[in-house]
Amino acid sequence: MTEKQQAEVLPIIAGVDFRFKYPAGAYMSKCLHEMKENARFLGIQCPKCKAIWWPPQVVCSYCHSETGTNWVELGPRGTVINWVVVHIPAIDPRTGEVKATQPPAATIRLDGPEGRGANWLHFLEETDLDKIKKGMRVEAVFKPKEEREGQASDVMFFRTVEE
Amino acid sequence: MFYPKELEEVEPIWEEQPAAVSGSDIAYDVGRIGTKFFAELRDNKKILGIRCPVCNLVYVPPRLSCKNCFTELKEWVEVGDIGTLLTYTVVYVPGENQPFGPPYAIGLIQLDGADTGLMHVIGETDFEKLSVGMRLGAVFSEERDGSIRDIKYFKPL
Amino acid sequence: MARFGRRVAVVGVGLSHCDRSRSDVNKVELANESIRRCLDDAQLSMSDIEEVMVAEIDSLFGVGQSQMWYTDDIACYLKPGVKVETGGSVGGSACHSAVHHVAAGACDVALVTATSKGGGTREPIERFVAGARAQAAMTAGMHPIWDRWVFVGPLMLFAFMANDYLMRSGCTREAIAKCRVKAAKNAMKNPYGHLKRDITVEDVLNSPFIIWPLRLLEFCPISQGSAAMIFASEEKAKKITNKPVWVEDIVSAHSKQYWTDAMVPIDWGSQEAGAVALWKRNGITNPWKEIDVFEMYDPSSWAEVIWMEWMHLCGKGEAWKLVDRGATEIDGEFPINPSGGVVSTNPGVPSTTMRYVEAALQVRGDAGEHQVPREVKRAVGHGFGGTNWNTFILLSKDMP
Amino acid sequence: MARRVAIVAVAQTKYDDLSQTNWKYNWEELLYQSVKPVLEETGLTFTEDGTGIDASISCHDSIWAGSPFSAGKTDDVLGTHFRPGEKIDADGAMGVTEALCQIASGDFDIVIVGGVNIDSAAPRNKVENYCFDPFYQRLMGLDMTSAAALQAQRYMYRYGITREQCARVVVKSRRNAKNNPYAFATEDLTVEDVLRSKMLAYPITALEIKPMVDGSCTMILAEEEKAKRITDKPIWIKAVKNCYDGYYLGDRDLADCKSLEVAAQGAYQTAGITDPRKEIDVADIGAYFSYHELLWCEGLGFCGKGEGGKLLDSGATEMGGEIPINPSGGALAGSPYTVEGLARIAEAVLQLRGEAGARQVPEAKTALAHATLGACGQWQQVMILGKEI
Repeated sequence: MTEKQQAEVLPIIAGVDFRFKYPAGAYMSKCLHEMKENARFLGIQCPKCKAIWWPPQVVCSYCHSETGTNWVELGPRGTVINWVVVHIPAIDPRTGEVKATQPPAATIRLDGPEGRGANWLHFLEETDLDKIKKGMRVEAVFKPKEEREGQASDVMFFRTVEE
Repeated sequence: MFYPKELEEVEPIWEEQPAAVSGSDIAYDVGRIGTKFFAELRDNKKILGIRCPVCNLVYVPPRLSCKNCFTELKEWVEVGDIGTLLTYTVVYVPGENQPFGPPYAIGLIQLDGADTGLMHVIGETDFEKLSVGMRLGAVFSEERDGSIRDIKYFKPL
Repeated sequence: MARFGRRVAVVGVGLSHCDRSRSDVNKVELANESIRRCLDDAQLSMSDIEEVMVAEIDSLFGVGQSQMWYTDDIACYLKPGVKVETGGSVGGSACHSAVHHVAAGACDVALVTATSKGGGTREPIERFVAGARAQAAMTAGMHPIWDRWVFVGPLMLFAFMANDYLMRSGCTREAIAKCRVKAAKNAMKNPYGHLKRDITVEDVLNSPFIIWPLRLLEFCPISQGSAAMIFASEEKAKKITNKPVWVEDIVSAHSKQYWTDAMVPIDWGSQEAGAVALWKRNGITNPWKEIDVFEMYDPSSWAEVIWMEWMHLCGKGEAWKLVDRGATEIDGEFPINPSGGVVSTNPGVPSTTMRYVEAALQVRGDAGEHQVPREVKRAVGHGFGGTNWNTFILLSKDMP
Repeated sequence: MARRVAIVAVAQTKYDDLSQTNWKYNWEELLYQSVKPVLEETGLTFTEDGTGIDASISCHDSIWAGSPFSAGKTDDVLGTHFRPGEKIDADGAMGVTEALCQIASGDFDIVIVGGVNIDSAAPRNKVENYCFDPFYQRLMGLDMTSAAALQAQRYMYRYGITREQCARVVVKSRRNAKNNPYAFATEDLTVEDVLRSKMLAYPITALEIKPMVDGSCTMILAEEEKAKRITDKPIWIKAVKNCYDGYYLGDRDLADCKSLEVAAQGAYQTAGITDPRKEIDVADIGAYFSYHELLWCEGLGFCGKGEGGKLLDSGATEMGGEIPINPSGGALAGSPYTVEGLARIAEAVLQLRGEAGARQVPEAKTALAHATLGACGQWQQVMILGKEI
């Protein structure tokens, strides 16, 4: 057989379009319900090392103690620790939808008891980079109650507040 | 009840999402060996195998490396489009990437001149009449785009 | 005596050609390419391999239980094997598995294979939004309900990291750009490098933001490629090669599932925990003086600079000054990433294996043009992946 | 192996279908249900000074979890934060082998291995289709069930195994599972029930495949000295060997299970076993499909080639028989993917400890735990466990 040049063969399309059901679990479900119903942030604090887990989880990552039901209320205000601005189109892996732009994302230390943790990655309302500062005070802005669906996105963004 | 009561009794929240975008509509490069195999199938309705000179085996589908002796394979051979059924099944439930709606039969067909079986669909057949050892011949698709489905199915001879 | 029950050495390494697209091969053929080179390097045949460790991230690369498909092409037919998945550090975790198996006496010769062959495309490759897709695919590794909707892949993590460092250390952007230029210079000397561009500090500083404050040139490319390594027991190693590279120690340090804390980022604790364990266990009091080459998994130049501090290679806030004065150049006091690093070549799965391969080559003195101009007695390879999982290997010329 | 290693504690959740409760637990919460009991039983904690658990291995098939780096979800409950970790992306039984090697190498003394899966969260046949190569096999619409059907057909053709014999495996499994508090499928079945259930891919019916369940299994392994201190019932791993067969189904004669033969012979040799049927007291084997048990018995050398059906008919594999197989009920009574092989090892440990309750095989001293993965049993692992060193 001659080794003649073959016409191109395109890559084979053989995708599998599968969707999974991702459970939030008991701890996160409780916290999401609290956000949905009462617009309240319910974190959990490690009874031993006092680390605050947001979202709440079954054991403390640091000392492996059970967190039990040591709930603590966090927020709704917090302090901006760090922030970034996405300049590229981002694909939402939940839907495959391309988000051309999105507001600045920030890590926010929610108000609450002393202890490491209680940080949340969320969006800021403020889009002017010059106005975003470390230590800036912000407050969570919830969707109207009837639009809340028990998701982290029930909080639309954090709004700058003067104190 | 493993967890505290208030947690065990909370109404569970779950969300359905795609597993990962990269896996959902991906195209896979066939490589130069696959290109030769699929192009020959598409352009000339020929099925190629590749021979290991050390083990003296003809592999269909062709591959780069002999799994027994790790020899890099280069010797292309044309195999027949007629072969013997090694095993088969009839699939009754719907699934992903099925070439036909269920029920349909698939089997491993050892083509004349090959030492391995090729996985493919068995068409134009009464499921009751299928039997291991029967002879089957390839039916090629009218429109071929360079994939294993350029063979439409194998039919009993 | 060594840390392990039996001594283990690297006796062979192999890398494939790396490029944005390797459409001339399919995934398993790509794995085969580096394995052939690795077997050649060790002058072994397939039958000498007793076990094969597969590194792969199935959800990113389009085939589930991929060890099954690999089997025929990775010299694993009718042999035992292990398959690990630890994100980007997986190529290192697989090496650790090989070291454990050899040291335990489960086998004498173990092969590690790591391959990345992301999805091809029917569109012209330059029109394909590969970057956004890759980030989205990795974002899928974040918590589906809590994190996926807000996260933009590891890119976002490194952007947070950069902003934090800018605020904290008073570093200049030029210093970080210099780190990127250093990587580019080294990659040009490396035949297995992917991005080989002669870039300047100005090029880096003028490149567009992808996620502010991270610029395009400060982040790694998407590559396709593979890497392989062979580990052997002392007895076998001495027979196979006259230049065995001894595994003095391996360390892994993983981290919790949510990344928010890491992005604060007060918390590069697993880099710190892993490195400190490595230094302490091996009596290294001053790594800057006692390690000759460091191959770090640097998806971004920022990571390289920041992690230098967290790995106790220098004091807090000092790394950028060291980089600025060229201390980490190939001929500097403490060469980091003479291979060009991940920021020049990032196939993902094999990236950590490539770090380990480079460390081994440097110890052997076989790195060619990118060999550091000094005697290399001890080298460290580092891997990073998943939700901040880290692996380290300490290789040495002298038998431990 | 350079050091002796024992399993010092095992725990499993009750295997159940979480979709019935709208998935009330997530991965870590499900896994923690088996992590907590082993920590409590041994009194061990996660430490860095060598007094407790040194390292963790998470077994988690990322395909079934539906995301990359999926093992991260188990990091917290397995105590991996800032500590050594390894993630096995295959059956949990491979994770136990990995832990064994980590300890035997001298790197660690005590290692925890955990595996978890929520099968019911994933569309099974789609996930399985994704496991086939995208060029030749995936586009034929294969899943593990239709691949298994090809193997079953070939096996029946070559050796005259009957569908009734295959169905009887399911009946036996469910009967044994009645005595297993962790099992899911325990209802009484007849051979007719099995054969008359919905045909999925001829000759495999809906009752001949493993049911869809969720759960987790965790165990702790330790080196000799520490094992003896931790428990008075350490179960020693005498040998383990795994093996891969070739990938393409058409390359193999599916009526054989070559990789299992290699794995079994390797394990027997290390453990000094010459007559497995006599020397092994109980075997828990990974049978995802009814015919698996018959074919695997041949590969394991419990009978000659083609005699799997006869072995079953003779009653030798029943409880009280010469070599009781799957007293737990095995996967056909319900084990999630990934956890499958771990659950087999857990059952072997319980049998050897004499803690298997109503399904206890009297005076079991040597047990075999088998695991398999991949289409038509491409990957096979055989582990021999013993009560005495």
